[in-house]
Amino acid sequence: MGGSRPGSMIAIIGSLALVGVVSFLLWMGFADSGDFAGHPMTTWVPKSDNASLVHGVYQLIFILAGAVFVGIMALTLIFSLLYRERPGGEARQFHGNSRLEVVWTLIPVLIVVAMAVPTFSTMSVTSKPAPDNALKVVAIGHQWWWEFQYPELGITTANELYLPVNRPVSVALQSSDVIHSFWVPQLSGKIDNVPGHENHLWFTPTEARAEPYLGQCAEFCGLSHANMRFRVFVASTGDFEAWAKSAAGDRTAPTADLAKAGEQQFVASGCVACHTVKGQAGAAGKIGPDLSHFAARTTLASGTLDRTPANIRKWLSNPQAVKPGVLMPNLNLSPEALDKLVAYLDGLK
Amino acid sequence: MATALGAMTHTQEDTGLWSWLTTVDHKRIGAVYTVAGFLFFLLGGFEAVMVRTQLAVPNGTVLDADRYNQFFTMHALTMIFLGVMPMGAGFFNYFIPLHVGARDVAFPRLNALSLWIFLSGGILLNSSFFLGGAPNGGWFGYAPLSSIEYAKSSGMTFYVVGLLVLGLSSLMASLNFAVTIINMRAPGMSMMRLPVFIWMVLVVAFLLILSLPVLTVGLLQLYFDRVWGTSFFSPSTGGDPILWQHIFWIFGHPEVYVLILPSMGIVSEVLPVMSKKPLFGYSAIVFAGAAIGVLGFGVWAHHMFTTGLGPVPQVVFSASTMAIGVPTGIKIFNWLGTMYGGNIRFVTATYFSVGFIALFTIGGISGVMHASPPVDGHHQDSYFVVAHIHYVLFGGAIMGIFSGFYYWFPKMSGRLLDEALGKLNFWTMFVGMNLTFFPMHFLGLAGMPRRIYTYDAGMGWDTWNMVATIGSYILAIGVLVFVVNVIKTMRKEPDAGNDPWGGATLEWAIPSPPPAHNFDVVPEVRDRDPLWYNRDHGIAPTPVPEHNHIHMPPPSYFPLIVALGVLLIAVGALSTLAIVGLGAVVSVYGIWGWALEPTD
Amino acid sequence: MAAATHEPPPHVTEHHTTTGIDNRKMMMWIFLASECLFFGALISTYLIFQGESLVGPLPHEILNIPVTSASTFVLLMSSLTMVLAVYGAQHGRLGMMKLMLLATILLGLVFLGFQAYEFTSFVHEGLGLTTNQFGSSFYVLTGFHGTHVAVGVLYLTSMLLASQRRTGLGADRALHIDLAGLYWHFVDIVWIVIFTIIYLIPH
Amino acid sequence: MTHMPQAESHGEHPPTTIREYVLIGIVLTVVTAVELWVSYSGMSFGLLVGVLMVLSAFKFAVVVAMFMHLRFENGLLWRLFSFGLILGTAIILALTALFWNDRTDIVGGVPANAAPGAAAPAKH
Repeated sequence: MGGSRPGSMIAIIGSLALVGVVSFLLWMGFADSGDFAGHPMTTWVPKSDNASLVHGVYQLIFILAGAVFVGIMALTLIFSLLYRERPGGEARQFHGNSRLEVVWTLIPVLIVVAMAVPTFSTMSVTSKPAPDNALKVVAIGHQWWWEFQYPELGITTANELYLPVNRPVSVALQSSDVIHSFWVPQLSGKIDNVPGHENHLWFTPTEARAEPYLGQCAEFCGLSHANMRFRVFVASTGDFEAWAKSAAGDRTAPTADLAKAGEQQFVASGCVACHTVKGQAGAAGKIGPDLSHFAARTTLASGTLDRTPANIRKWLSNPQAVKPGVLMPNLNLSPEALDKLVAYLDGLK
Repeated sequence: MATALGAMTHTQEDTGLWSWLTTVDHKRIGAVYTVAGFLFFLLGGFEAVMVRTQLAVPNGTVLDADRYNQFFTMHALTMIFLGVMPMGAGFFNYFIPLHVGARDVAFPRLNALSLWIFLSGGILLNSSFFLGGAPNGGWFGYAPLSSIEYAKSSGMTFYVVGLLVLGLSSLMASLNFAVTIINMRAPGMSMMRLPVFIWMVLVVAFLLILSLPVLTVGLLQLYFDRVWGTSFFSPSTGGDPILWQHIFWIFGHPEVYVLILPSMGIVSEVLPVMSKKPLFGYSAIVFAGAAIGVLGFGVWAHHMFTTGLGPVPQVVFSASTMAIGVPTGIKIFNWLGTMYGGNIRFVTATYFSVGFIALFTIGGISGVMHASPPVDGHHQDSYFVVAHIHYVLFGGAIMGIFSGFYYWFPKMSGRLLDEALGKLNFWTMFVGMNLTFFPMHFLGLAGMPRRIYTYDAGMGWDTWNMVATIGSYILAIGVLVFVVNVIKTMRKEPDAGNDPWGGATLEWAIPSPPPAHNFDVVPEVRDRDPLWYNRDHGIAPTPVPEHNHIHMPPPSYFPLIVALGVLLIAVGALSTLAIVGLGAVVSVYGIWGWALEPTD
Repeated sequence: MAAATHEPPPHVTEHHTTTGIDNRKMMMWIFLASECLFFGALISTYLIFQGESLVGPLPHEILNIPVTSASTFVLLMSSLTMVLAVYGAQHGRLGMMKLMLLATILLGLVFLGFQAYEFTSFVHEGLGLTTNQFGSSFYVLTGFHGTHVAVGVLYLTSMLLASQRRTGLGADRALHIDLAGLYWHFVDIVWIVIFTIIYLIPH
Repeated sequence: MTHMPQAESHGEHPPTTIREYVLIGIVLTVVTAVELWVSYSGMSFGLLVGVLMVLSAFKFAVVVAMFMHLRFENGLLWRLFSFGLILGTAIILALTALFWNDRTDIVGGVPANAAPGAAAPAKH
């Protein structure tokens, strides 16, 4: 192309080199973000069967996208350098080239077909109903926390989901208020929790590990949308069963004096109106998270704080400061009341 | 900017405020649209910079959650409805009659009315900041978060009323443009000789004419939900939030093409002129544009892949979305074909056009990527999508509009913008834009959801957020360089002449800025590139006849009165019914006076 | 270029459009195309919410088909009088034009009267705007249609008033009446669809 | 001057007489009466919907073609109007179809398996 122009080889080679270097740097950026180390919510390291299936399509589409990117960028740069204005230069006058136009209509058609075939074959698997042996979980989005129910096991928990490895899990997605979206990038693509509808997704986690899989609400849901995080723990079958047994039972009753006083305070401060603590008489509120096994969780305030006594105190003394807009009111608790409640809550294994 | 406004159109002796308020001259109206759109663009840019500043570091404390939500919502609304669309409308107003060889648009007073209603809507929407809080539910206002139950402040009511007012303005402007293009062409200007820019405007006009009524219905229903207690979109009493999403995106997706097609048109004008050769594959580009317009109505649900549409609709909308990638690809190849073999003059307008090709391609690629529903499960509502829309809307629409600024500013003002500052402007914007938006791909891949006002350290999002924020500052500086360039240019003597670029279209044959009546003699068009044809065939300009009495429509203040009535109706819809009645009376009075006003 | 010297002054060329169609007429037709989408969206909403009402009254309990058939007939007849008004305007029969305009206006008012009667009787029977999904989508769809009829009545009244003035409607009289007619007929054909979908198809 | 050929110049009118207009009005009335009869006839639902659609489309077409004179106008107007007509119809059909198949509704917005109080509290 354009061989008659002086310096054209330099322009072409230079352009290709520049586009190559830029593409390499961008690829490094993608590779880094796709690395689980340091990126706990990366979408590039699938840890479930369906996520791996989708990953195959994702990789293919990324490669196609990269090829188009390199091609168009290189052509744009080469043409810009090669055909820039020169003294005495002449523009070649032509209106088009039918053969060329047919060719470059076919190129995008082929690319799109190459995308469509694996896309639709993947969907034919992932959109099937969940296998019969799947563990049933109901994930209910609330402004701004997650409620997880195991209807077959009689367990209700908040913001932390326990799953056994290598067993399919079928998640029924619901919402109690606005639209939320359930997203654990390593386990599955996101599906929305739409009020008035029930959506479903299923996957089989393939790796048990101590670190949690991080999830977050992905659909803008109001003031504290950013604070609507959750964790998924994938454990061995034995560990899961042990957890389920404990979680299905009542709370561990407080033994220390301070914690016992906290139990009283829990009633006196009106916490029972909104929260359930299985085994504590009168504590059967359904508005806020079930706290029966609060101390078995690693976080509080929808995954925004680690569960430490100091953080529990911080939360209780002014919930609005941690999660703006949260329904839980500031109870203006005295320091003594805080001491008692922290002791009580931190003992609810 | 006032000086720019004045100089862009000092085509009439009368320059007082009243003459601007009553003008029906498409060039003056276009100038006001452009300047107002640019000022709103600066405002939207300020909101963006604030959003980026909040996200620069983990657990940022610059904005609180509510303010952040207002800012990102208003950023989108401002950029889309008050920035890009009006800047486009400015070009449409100014150049449709010049390009098709007409003396004005088909309905000059209706044109003025569109302008005043647009300004009313823009001011109304922004006044919400001072009247109880701006809209905070995102620009697509998903129900039921936009319902009175979950959005108690009046912000979302402002959103509803503001968009209704702006929609009315766009609808009237689009009707006007469509009729002008189809019906006001100079002799010989057949449809297949129309400049590509005008073709794209025609497609845009029809997209708006056919999609705005759907949004209007949705907004009216949302208004009924919020104010009169119906529940079209609230599930608690049988309504359906998914219906809002369908209605919104039946409008919203064509709207994306409304934003990008004008810039595709501008690039299709600039590249051939600067390459000094005809556009490669004119018919293909025109048909691809029309195909994008038609297909654009059949892809809306790809915004809803994660809402539980079911596999069959997913496959249908996935396939249609992939299909729309084909005409888009054709256009990119045709622009490259236009550059091929040219002798390209690299002025700032060319830089922005070539920049458009590169950056829009990136947005196009990521767009086709999330046509695949499984992949969209990762992209949807993540920063990958934020990157995508900004490569399309900034890398595409805004780069194209800036190319248009540099290309047409000499025609509008008689002065060439400074080239050195222009190139500085381009490079700061180009670098800033890529620094801001490319890292968002990485953030999306690393799982960062969009619209979060805060995030924790340790997610691997810190570095790229900081880079993006720095990029947004560079970008803002780049835009300021443009402002400086305009101010500097307006201080010098006119130096552009009629035709600084060797243009092919009709506007370059007349003085800069053009006289009020545009053409002394309505030109006769013999080719797709009329001026080049005349040049190559030695056809001299038609001499001006001796008694050349050209009658132009007289100014009118009735558009202003009708717009005032519409504004009152809108204010009433936000406050009390009595004001609606007053507004209706004012509007009817204005229309009556309008109808009886002599126009000869 | 000798042609240019023969060019008529622009105010004459204004009526000389590229396609030969008057600008105003073209705009009216494109506007009506836009209106198809407006009513399309409203009708979609109505259809989607069929059977979604949680409480009564439901359509079959409340819709009064004989009464609405009468009002449908009235609107249909108004289309006939409208087209005769256009005929009168186009053939210079001003008396006929004014009479038929007046008849159209009156028939439009009768239709609105029927609608007001229907709305009040529904409210008495317990169907308010917010009662259920049927109520909301029914009132909004037929209400916006009624608003269009009301605007049409205003439009035609202004035509009638303007034709009473000494200058009449000017040289474009036939076109003005024709445009008003297009709008009026469109409102009628929308009702044809609404009548079928809401009233005639049993639930 | 090379203006495009004009389909119809000003002052020409559709070749329709008052008598014809009245006749069309009678036809429309009769068709409406037939529609009413069909509505009460008790025929199967599918057939009934089909017949009513055909009849009202016929009325629609007659009014557009004859009363609105579209039959006698430049074909361009028909094409412009058909954009909206076809798209509007398509959107009605598409939306109805999309919601027809929706089996995910939870009546009343209360999640079926949610704990009894779980859905209510969000109404602050």
